[in-house]
Amino acid sequence: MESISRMYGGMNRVINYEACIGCFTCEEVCKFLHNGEAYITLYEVGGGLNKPISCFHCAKAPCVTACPTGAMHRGSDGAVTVDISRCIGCGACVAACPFGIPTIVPPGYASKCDLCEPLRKEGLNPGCVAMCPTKAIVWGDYTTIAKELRVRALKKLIYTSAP
Amino acid sequence: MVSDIIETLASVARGSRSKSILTKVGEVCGDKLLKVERVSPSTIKVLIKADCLHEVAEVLSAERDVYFRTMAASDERPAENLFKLYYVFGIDSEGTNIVVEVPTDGEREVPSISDVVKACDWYELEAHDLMGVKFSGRFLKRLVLPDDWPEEIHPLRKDITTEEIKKLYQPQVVKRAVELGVEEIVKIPIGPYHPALHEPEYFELYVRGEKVVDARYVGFMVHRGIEKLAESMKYDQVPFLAERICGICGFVHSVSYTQAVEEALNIEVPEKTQYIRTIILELERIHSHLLWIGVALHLLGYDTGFMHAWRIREKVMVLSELLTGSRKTYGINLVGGVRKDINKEKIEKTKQTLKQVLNEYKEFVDVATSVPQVRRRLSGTGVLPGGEARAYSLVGPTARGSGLSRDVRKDYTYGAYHFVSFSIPTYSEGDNLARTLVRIDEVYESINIIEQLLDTIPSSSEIKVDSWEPQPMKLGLGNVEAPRGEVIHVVITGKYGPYRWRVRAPTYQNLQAVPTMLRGVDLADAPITIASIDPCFSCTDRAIKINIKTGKVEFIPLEVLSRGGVR
Amino acid sequence: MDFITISLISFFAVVSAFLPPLLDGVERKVRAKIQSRIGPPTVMQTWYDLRKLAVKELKMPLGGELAVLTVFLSLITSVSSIAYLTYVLITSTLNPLSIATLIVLITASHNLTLLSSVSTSNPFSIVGSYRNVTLLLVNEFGFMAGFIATLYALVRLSTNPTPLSFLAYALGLAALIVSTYVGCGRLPYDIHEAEPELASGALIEFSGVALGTYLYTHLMMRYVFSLLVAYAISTLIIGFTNALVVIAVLALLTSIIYILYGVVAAMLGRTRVDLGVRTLFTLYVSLTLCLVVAWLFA
Amino acid sequence: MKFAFMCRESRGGGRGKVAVVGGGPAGLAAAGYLVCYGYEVDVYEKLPYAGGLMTFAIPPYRIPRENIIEGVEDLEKNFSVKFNYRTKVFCGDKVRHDEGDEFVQNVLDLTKLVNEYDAVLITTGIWSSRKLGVPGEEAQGVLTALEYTYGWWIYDSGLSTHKPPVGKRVVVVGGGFSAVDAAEVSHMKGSKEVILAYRRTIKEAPAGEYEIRRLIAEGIKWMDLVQPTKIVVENGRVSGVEFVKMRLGAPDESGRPRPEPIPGSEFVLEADLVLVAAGEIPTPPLEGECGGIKVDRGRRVVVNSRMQTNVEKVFAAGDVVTGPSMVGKAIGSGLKAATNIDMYLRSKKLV
Amino acid sequence: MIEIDPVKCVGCGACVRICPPKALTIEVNEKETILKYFIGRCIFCWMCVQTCPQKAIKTTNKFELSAVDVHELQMELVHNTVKCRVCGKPFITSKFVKEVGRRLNGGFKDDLLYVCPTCRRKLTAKKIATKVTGVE
Amino acid sequence: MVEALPRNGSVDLAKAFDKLKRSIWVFHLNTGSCNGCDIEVLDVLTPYFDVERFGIKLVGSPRHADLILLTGPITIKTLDKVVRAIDAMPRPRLVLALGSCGVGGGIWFNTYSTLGGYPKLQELLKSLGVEVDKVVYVPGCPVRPEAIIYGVALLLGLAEPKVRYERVEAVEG
Repeated sequence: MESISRMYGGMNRVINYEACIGCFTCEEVCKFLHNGEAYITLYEVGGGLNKPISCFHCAKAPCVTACPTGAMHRGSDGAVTVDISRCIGCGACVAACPFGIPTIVPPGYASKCDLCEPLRKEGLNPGCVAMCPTKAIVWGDYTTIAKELRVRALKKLIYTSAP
Repeated sequence: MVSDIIETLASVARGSRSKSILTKVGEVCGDKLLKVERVSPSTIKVLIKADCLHEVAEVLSAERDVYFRTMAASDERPAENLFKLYYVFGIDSEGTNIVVEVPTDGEREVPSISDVVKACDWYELEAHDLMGVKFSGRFLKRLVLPDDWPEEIHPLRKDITTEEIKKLYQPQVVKRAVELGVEEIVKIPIGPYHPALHEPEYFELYVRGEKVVDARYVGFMVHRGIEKLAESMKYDQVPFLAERICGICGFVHSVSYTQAVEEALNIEVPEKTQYIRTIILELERIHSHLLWIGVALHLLGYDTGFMHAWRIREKVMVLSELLTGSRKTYGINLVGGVRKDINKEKIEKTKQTLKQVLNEYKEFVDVATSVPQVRRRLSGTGVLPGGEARAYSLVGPTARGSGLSRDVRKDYTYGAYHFVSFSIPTYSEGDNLARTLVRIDEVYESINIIEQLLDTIPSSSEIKVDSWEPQPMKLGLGNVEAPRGEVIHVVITGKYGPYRWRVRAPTYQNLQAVPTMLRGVDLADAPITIASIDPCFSCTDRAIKINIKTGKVEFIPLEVLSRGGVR
Repeated sequence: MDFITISLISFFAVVSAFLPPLLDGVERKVRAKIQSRIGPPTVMQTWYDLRKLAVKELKMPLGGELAVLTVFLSLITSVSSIAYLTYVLITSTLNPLSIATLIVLITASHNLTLLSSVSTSNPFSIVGSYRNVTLLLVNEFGFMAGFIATLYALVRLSTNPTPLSFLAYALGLAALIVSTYVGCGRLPYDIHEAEPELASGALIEFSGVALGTYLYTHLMMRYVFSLLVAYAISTLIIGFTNALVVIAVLALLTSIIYILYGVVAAMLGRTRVDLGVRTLFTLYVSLTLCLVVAWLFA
Repeated sequence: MKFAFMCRESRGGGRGKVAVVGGGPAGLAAAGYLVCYGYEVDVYEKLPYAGGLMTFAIPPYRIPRENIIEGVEDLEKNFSVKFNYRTKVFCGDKVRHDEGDEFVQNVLDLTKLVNEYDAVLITTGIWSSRKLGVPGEEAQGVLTALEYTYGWWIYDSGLSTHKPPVGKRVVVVGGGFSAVDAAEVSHMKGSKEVILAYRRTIKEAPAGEYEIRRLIAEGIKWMDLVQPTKIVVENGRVSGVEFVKMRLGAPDESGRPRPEPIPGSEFVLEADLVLVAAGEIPTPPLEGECGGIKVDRGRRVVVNSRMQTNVEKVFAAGDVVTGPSMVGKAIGSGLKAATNIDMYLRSKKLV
Repeated sequence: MIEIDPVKCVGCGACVRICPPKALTIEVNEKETILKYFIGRCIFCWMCVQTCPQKAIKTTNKFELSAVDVHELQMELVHNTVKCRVCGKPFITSKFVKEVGRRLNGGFKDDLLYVCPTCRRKLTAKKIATKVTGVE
Repeated sequence: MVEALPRNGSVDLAKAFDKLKRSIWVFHLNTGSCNGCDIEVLDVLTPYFDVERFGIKLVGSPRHADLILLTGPITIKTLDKVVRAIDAMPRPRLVLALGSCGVGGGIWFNTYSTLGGYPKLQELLKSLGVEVDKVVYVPGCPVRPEAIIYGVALLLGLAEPKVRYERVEAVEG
């Protein structure tokens, strides 16, 4: 399991878009936790439907590959984070990310979701995960997520097929 | 309750001195003392209510080995809804800093402590000017900002940006200079410019006959808004800004800043970095002292001495360029390390040059000190007794010339100074000659220190830490013994750069004692007396204007005085 | 007074007009050597400076017409003092009247420059001038005493050379040298003007032609003072023989003394006005006392 | 939902007592933050459960109730937040009746809370539906959307025995989330025909095109560009709604085209149940300017940048400040208010 | 002064962001991205040299930098601007796109590199929505 | 009272400028600099660089000066003194803006208490009717003594400028 977790590495957080109701809770909580910078933001995908987009902490993260200084790196816990002391603000991660996640913030550093590192250090869940009213955002290692998603799929099956 | 607090105080203390002092603080404060913590091995933070600040100041200033080091006002309204005042007291005998943290909401007045701690006078005025903190029990006036600055703008507050300030205040001085200033032109056609000290500087001297009766400092001409600027910068950009606080001793500021950040963020710096920093610091001391000796001789009219002092200094400048790539404002310092290594070849070259410098310097000092006018005009003038020096918490050669054996290199050791043995030249006369001799002796010591360091410098090539993590709202202190005295920087860290950065240059401390030195001095010796503290006005953000009062007020620049008195 | 004498006098006067800036150039070179520098490109540097000042704009202080006028007046007096001095020396018409005239001319030229600085009402120049006045009050006394005593001793020596009168001559010469040195406004007694780098005290308000004239006058005065000393020394050594020789020797000796003064100045620091006055006063009084004693015994 | 997401366990109070009036998303988020920073928090809720509109108006298939209950229980058990249910807080004697007041057993005076606690946070939300303002609105069978969905929830959970009506032909007036939810609930509860009537087109509907299309797919009818002019009443019971057809005009201040009635195009739609979802109005626990707390013309509580009202000790957050909005926005403003309460209380102690 | 190699420089702007006195500035307009270097404000700290990920900046020993007109002290390096394929906003230089593509070894579909970050997010959101809800 | 009499007409600026080539007196004006450039200015006077070789002399009054060495970013507190000092100079008036601060405001170009470099001061001077005959900008932080000497040479037309405005197209690779 450990190896699979390593392989899938970054997939530490999964957003269940079916459960998401687009209520902006994650965005607001993130904004609150990061001094007004929201790392998970909702975008209108059409028809007045808003869905959150945030870093996927990809297994083979292009931003890590493109970063010339190693500032963008994968931590031991699987989250892709920025090392401020190394970041030069070149914007390679911005250009490389297929999802357009990192941004350059003043005074010139890359900034992106760190899965609420200070909270995680204390053994807590990231803010968006903890506060999501529909539990649409799941966080954990690969096995937990897989199990959780399976349980949900089953529940849904029962719920919808029941009379 | 009170006993509990005292117990906590004792548990965070570093040694017996800090223990007994903190106990006394606990006793006077009682439940007005809110929190005590050790923020770093050498720094203890004490949070007290403003009501008890005056009592604490009394207790601390009564101790023989406690000196007032600096005070920083910080606008922490975004996080705490409060302004914070950090009074830094240092226990010299133990090397411990006691940071007295006083919160205030900007409305209520904080008791002024400038009556018990004389040195705090300017700090309070500056906090009033730039931060809008109010103080009770003292007269408040403008110190840093121009007279026509709008009352309600406090530039260092977080809720106002540079752009907004620029929109609200445009200097109208130009109009004044040309239209209204015509009369003034009669008085000061050349302005406040003093070519020998090379900074705009103002003192107001009140003179009866030949003797200076009183002196007042009017200045802060060089206020460039450094601290506000730094708040919008990255951690690694600020060292360059810090170096440009002063073009003579800039490196001390960048080292002090980096040390403060390293202390706040708990960064272990490689040993070689410490060595390199220390070597450059001492090199800077040599060039600065030579510069000062030259300028002092120039003020005394002995131009030949000035030329020769600078001739010797030029060798040091070339050496600096060899080691750092720059003649001054070396730019090799970053948070967590330095950018340029010192290799074997450079070590050899440095040693050679230093030997030459030493020989020439000896010869030069012998000749220069034998010039009759130099001796005659230095001894017995500008006397500052040790007691006054203590009251003003003077630093550096100025303090050492008055018999206080204070030196940050020994008392609050940093860098690689604990690897070398050196002595601290101290003279007890307190006159201009004593201060001169302290500096002359220090050059020998510095050369000695560099030679010792070069002999033991580690051969590793690790000069910078790999990476470090910024944490917001940590307090760090960094101190360095600059050529002019102790420099102390207070840094409160932010996410990407310093949240608040308070620079305290040595001149800031020493200049407050200059009026005392000037009292009773012959007018002609006023310039050399002012220069004897080695004032660095750009460090202090300030300048001097001379105003001689002979019945009516006149304005006269320093250099006129250097030629003699007014009848 | 034949044609040759007149032409000699005028020739010497003209040389004297051109020599001071050149000597200043040499002095600057020598001083630079002492300070291990190269100094000005040529000894003509002071000339170039003056020439430049002549074409620059004259920024006039308000009510400064008087100042400019006095500057030019002092130039005239200093030129005439040189001319008259040359005339006196060559024709050997030294008598109380001519000495008095000389002293009046020299002092006038000195004080006119001071007057000009005072008239600008700039506090810097006023302070500078007052300082100089303070110094002059003492120095003028020493100068007169020294000058007269030396001349008198020279006359005595030529008729009746005794060790005592030689001593009197030496004492007088010492007073003359010190007083002329101080009169030249050199370190440590340049307290009214100090180095050009500093605020330039008495001359602070001058610009362009006025400044040039002032500086030129100043150099002339230095030359006059050196000339006096040169005369006092040369007369003892070579006596009065040929006017041409006198002129040549005087010019040479004056130049040497001028440069020597400059070298001495480069070695010293600046005194304070009270210290300076006290020193000079003590020196002059003791010299005069010695002189009086010497005369009494002679 | 873990409202106390900032900490693992309670820090045991001691820093002060805060009253939160209203246990909706804003209030709960604020309570969660405050307990993490060592405050004792009492929540006053007029309903028998916490969660506010999140629990009582948003249907459970959107936000599962157990998620909210879990969070509330976490607050109650692990962080010892005291929930005072069925308690309405109001300022003054003349208590205003809002929707959802059925369960109120005791009424507390706001000024008393202000005196008792170190700080008070008002997060009473929007418990009053806006009326259409057409004749016949008081007739039986005309309900507000909020009333209807809320009614079903309390019936389903056994809190009330009163079953909301199931209509044969239901007309829902409005295009927002309340309207959509009311229509869907009534459809699910067995209404034969549900018509959603909106005065603009589907593109302008605040609930979003996607949601409406989803309802249409489920069998709900959509009718746009119509505005009710009259409720047709028969024997005190509703029998239909008279609509007028609209057309889109020039854009108004919100940027959406302004609908204009086409004169003479009136028609009547038969209905036995009319659900009105014309928006909600904030319901602060006070009337007029009681206690010095300022309220603007739309009954929104006036706050400064620190979420502080005119009264130093009283803060406000959520929909009562902003007007109807999203759950997330309410949570965000609740958190902001909570930090400011924390800052306020801390700084008061230090100075 | 510094010299910027027009071959190596990709116009990423890292030097601009580290430059303490903001002597290096970058101006992005519809057509071109101009990297401006104003010697008159340069403090010769060489942070740009140290920072440049392309090693495109070199130091020189020139000190005779005086000029009669302050505008003579301005150096400009002109890059092509890439406009977002979706919204048409200029956002990056063409060389930088190529460089990032090279670093990624063609890690994902190339044309996505020519889309601005905001549009990339929107595209992602749309893709997800399509998968989940079937709405186009 | 000092009044600049309308005498500019009587001064042949070109001729005077020509004379300056052999003798140029400078006045050092610190407008809030960090001392770095100022110390280098002193450095050029001392034995190692010794600009007296070129007939350059430092004077203590702007009235005597031909050239102002302006260092520093011009703080708002020094502004009126700076204007007065420049106004006090006789024509031809030359300015050497030294260092990053003097040329472009340096690291302080945009703080609340500085004007930000000589170009901005020049605009002010123009609006006040104070004319400056020639300006040379000497960058450097601090400005090297060699650069100061070169700057003076450029000012007097003894040397050619070595930097020019450049606009280079990036090479696509």
